[in-house]
Amino acid sequence: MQVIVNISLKEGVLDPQGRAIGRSLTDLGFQEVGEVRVGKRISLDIDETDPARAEQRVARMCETLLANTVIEDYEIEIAGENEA
Amino acid sequence: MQVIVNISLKEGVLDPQGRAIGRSLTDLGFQEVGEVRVGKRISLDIDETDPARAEQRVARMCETLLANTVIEDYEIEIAGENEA
Amino acid sequence: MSLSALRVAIIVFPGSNCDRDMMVAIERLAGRRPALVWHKETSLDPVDLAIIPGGFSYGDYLRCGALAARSPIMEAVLDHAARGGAVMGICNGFQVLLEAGLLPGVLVENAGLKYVCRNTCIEVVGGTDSPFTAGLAPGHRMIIPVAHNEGNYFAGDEDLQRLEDNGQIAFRYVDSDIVGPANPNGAARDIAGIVSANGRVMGMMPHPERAISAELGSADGATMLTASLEALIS
Amino acid sequence: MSDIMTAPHQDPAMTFENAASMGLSREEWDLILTRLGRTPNLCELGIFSAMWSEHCSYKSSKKWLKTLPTEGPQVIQGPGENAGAVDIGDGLAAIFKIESHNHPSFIEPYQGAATGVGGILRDVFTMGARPVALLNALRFGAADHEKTRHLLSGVVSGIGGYGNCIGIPTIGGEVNFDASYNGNILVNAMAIGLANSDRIFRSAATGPGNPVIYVGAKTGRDGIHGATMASAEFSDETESKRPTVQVGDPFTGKLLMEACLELMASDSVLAIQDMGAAGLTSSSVEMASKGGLGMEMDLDLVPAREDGMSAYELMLSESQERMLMVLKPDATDTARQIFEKWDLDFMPIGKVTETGRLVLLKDGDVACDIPLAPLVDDAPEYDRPQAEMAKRPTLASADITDGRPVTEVLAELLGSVDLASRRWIYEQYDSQVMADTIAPPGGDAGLVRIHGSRRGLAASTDCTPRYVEADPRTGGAQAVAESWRNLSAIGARGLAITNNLNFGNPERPEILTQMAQSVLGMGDAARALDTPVVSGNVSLYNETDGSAILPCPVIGMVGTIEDIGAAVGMAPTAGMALVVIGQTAETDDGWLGVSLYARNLAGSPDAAPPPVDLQAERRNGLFVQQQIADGLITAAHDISDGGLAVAVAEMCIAGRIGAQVALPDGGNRHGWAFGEDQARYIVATSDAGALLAEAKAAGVPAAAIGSTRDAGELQFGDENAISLEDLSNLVEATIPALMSGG
Ligand SMILES: Nc1ncnc2c1ncn2[C@@H]1O[C@H](COP(=O)(O)OP(=O)(O)O)[C@@H](O)[C@H]1O
Ligand SMILES: [Mg+2]
Repeated sequence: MQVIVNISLKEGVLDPQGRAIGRSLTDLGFQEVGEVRVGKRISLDIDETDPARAEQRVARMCETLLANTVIEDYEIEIAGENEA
Repeated sequence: MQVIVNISLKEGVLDPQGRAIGRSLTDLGFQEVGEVRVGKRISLDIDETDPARAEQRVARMCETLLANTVIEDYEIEIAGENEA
Repeated sequence: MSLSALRVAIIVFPGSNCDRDMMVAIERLAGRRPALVWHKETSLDPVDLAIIPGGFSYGDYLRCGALAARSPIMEAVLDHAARGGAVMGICNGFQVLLEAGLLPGVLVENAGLKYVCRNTCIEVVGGTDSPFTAGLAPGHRMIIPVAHNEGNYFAGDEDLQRLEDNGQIAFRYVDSDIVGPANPNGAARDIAGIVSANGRVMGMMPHPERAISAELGSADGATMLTASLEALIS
Repeated sequence: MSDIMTAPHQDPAMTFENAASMGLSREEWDLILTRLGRTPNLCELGIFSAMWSEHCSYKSSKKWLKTLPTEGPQVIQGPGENAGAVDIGDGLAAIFKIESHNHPSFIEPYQGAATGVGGILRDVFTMGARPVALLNALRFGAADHEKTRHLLSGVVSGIGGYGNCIGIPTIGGEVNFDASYNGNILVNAMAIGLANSDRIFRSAATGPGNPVIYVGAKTGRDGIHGATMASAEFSDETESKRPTVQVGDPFTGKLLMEACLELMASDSVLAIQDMGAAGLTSSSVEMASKGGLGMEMDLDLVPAREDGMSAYELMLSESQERMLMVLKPDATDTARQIFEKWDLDFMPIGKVTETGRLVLLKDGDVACDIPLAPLVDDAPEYDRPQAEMAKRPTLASADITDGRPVTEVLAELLGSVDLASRRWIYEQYDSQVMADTIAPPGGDAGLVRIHGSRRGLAASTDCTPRYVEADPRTGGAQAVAESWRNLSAIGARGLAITNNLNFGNPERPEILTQMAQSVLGMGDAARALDTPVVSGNVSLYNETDGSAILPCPVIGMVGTIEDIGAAVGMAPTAGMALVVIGQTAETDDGWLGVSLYARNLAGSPDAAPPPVDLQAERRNGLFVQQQIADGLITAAHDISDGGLAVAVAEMCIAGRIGAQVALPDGGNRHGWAFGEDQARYIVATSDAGALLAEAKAAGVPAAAIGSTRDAGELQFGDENAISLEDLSNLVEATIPALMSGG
């Protein structure tokens, strides 16, 4: 089963990379761009068939390693279900 | 409107970061973890109301700046529509 | 007691690259070669100081220091710290200590979004009774180089205030005639290094082990390290 | 053409069209048929095309490379191994090489540059040396070209990304900008390592029956020649657009380096070769052929990152961080333990044979069976034609100069990207890791202490392409001379060089002339300065839309200094006399032809570059080295781009000190100030009288031209003085402004 973890900076945490990208986009003529934030998207192949259990295990992985909960939030998507 | 761009390494491109994370997860006792790949998730606030047009503009941004199409693929999600 | 009686261990992770530099510095200053401890070890012989050196442990993948902080040896380092043992983390070592929860806050990407290697001028702040600042007068200035991509210290306002109030800010970047901004990475409140509440754990971005003789550009790192070793022995 | 024998394995037999699409000529194809006695299959043809590529075979350059001096008492290993080795005394050898990664860096600047650094480091530690320093030589298009900013920032962060992570200091380099590189940048990386001179490892396989071991990272489909992959007829499987750039993994690179050095310290390794260009192909072919032996490998055993890789793909993949070794038969277990400790793949994949053939098995079948001799010995070698080059006229200074004050012109030149401070670049490199860096980037040469001693290893990379274009032979010699000068200026003696020949299409006679003549000039200089060539690399076909780059034969020189405490920088202190070495008090005009002044302020008039007097270079360089060792010279800087006035200004900026410099009474003021006559230095001394007397005794031209002063201003004669702070800001602002889009 494929599980996706989206990791984003908590609101209020400064994202200099996002800001720099935003500035570059505006410089390149994309005037419509407002705030830009950059996060991570980690995809994991999990040897597990039960989605609920997979989600629970991946949440543990996030808490122990994948996210730094001081500044980051995470969100788990069970991709295997919706996709081919 | 919020638009999300998911950027991932093309298939076949080495992902040393994913490998290192995968190994650590296994060492931490998450035996069920197989391949891990890491991508970026960029969220953009776009001053645009037409989703089709937003998507087209963001595709241009991906080609010019956001993705390195030599080694990366990108995927655009119009978040404003499906989410709260 | 002489400095050579001091037992120092340097933890080596895959990707550490300042382990030898630190070993050489400590051996020169203390007269005894520190033990190098491989990250796969699960126990640490009794030591007076555990050092987590600079480098790119695990390639800096995921987040700097994140994978190293979950390495087998870190249990033992945590135990050592819990018993009041002294721990020093330099650069990547500082990042590891934050990821391991031994110090508060995080180190994020430099404000300039670029790696930076150059000299900085740092000032001893001190306040807490810490072996890492005890031998140095508050306001003492030192030229010590930095070399990092993620040295931008970040913590919530309350945490920052607490660090300030408790005297846990050990070193701050200050103005000097070095080309470029005094603060090389955008760190909150110009923080270059902090200590734990009990003063026994210290993390800093600049590399004192690279500044141990005038020929290397500065000997201020030797002063700082020697003061720490002396404070630990007494 | 009929099959005399069927090609092995189920792979389709190839045709000339296939060969042509891999870059082989009709003659080369016919030669393969003759040598093989049959048509090759895909895998075999891929191996021939890789081995006979310009990159592996040096077919256009070999004739000229052979003219270079490669011997000397200091040389332990000349060209032909992974890197060259020179004796630096105390039982130690310096092992070094430079290599280009031009095309990949243009396509993907970060990864291209990063893997360039990774590759050159592997070349060095493959020989048993611990790398101790990195340098680079970079060429970008015009500063205002739309791609320059992106390419420069990507390349610099890629170089840093690899070097910083693996923990080897970058101690020097050079960067030029010129419109001829708009569509073809140059990224050359150099690495230097140290080894015990009796513990150097080489690549020749020995002992039939000995195990051949694959170590490092797994093999993927990256870097397989793009043109080949795109041709659908080679493969029945539908190829998605596979990336042709490799991705570097400095973390694995570091583990591989530590594991290899640990293994080499035991007594296990008979031969070792890194997998660089053409991966498993060139490593296995070179190891076997150098040993005069054969090799048999089972490709099913190669650790692969992806399923279903064909023999062709496995043999031609350029995945990074991999090595091939021949071990002593009883050493396999020791070796395996070491590689497992470092979490690296370790796999015996074959054995050395006596057959003189390369035999590859795949899926239990023979996928390739070819004799090795033709691959190496019969590799084509071309004597391509040169073009006549008209001799360029000597430019008279008066033809391009005006009466503007020296400082006004100086400010203009110093603010140009050509002379601006490279701080924005080199501060992105860890220049101090290993804690032995005595002179980081920013001075004339980088200097690292030989660990645990008082001695130092100095290095510099140099080339002035506009001189090479104007007169290749002079330009080739000048590149060596400038490196020699950069080392001399810190007090070090050049010992040997490595070179990277970056040129356009050698099939064009004018390009071949550039290469051939500059190699001859390089040889002249290397002989005169006793700095033989011990390694190098050739990068040809650097062209876009039929227009070639400015020719760029980069020199990387390595030398030593006996006492690092005696080394000087270019920063003078107050109250010092400034003395020009290599020019007399009577000199009142200088050589402006092909100078930076002529290029930036006078529209590059057709002219000859400054001549190079190698005996003067040698004599002046040795003199400066000696006076630095004796302590009479306390700061020094060679005179190069921009001439005397620029050299003085750079010293003042470095020392944060002003200076008063006398103008000559007659002659051409701008010619004197900005001429680029060779073999010169500006030095600072507290005893000008003694220094001038020493110079006279040594037969070295020298003249006192001024002195430093605390006023914080630089003044020439009674012209308006210019504030040092202004100059310094000017020099520091240019590249940051360029990079922030200002
Ligand atoms: N790409 C680079 N990487 C590292 N250092 C560099 C690079 N380019 C220039 N430098 C450093 O900047 C300084 C000035 O370079 P340059 O003007 O080319 O020196 P020189 O004319 O003496 O050869 C030198 O110390 C050089 O090592
Ligand atoms: Mg120079």
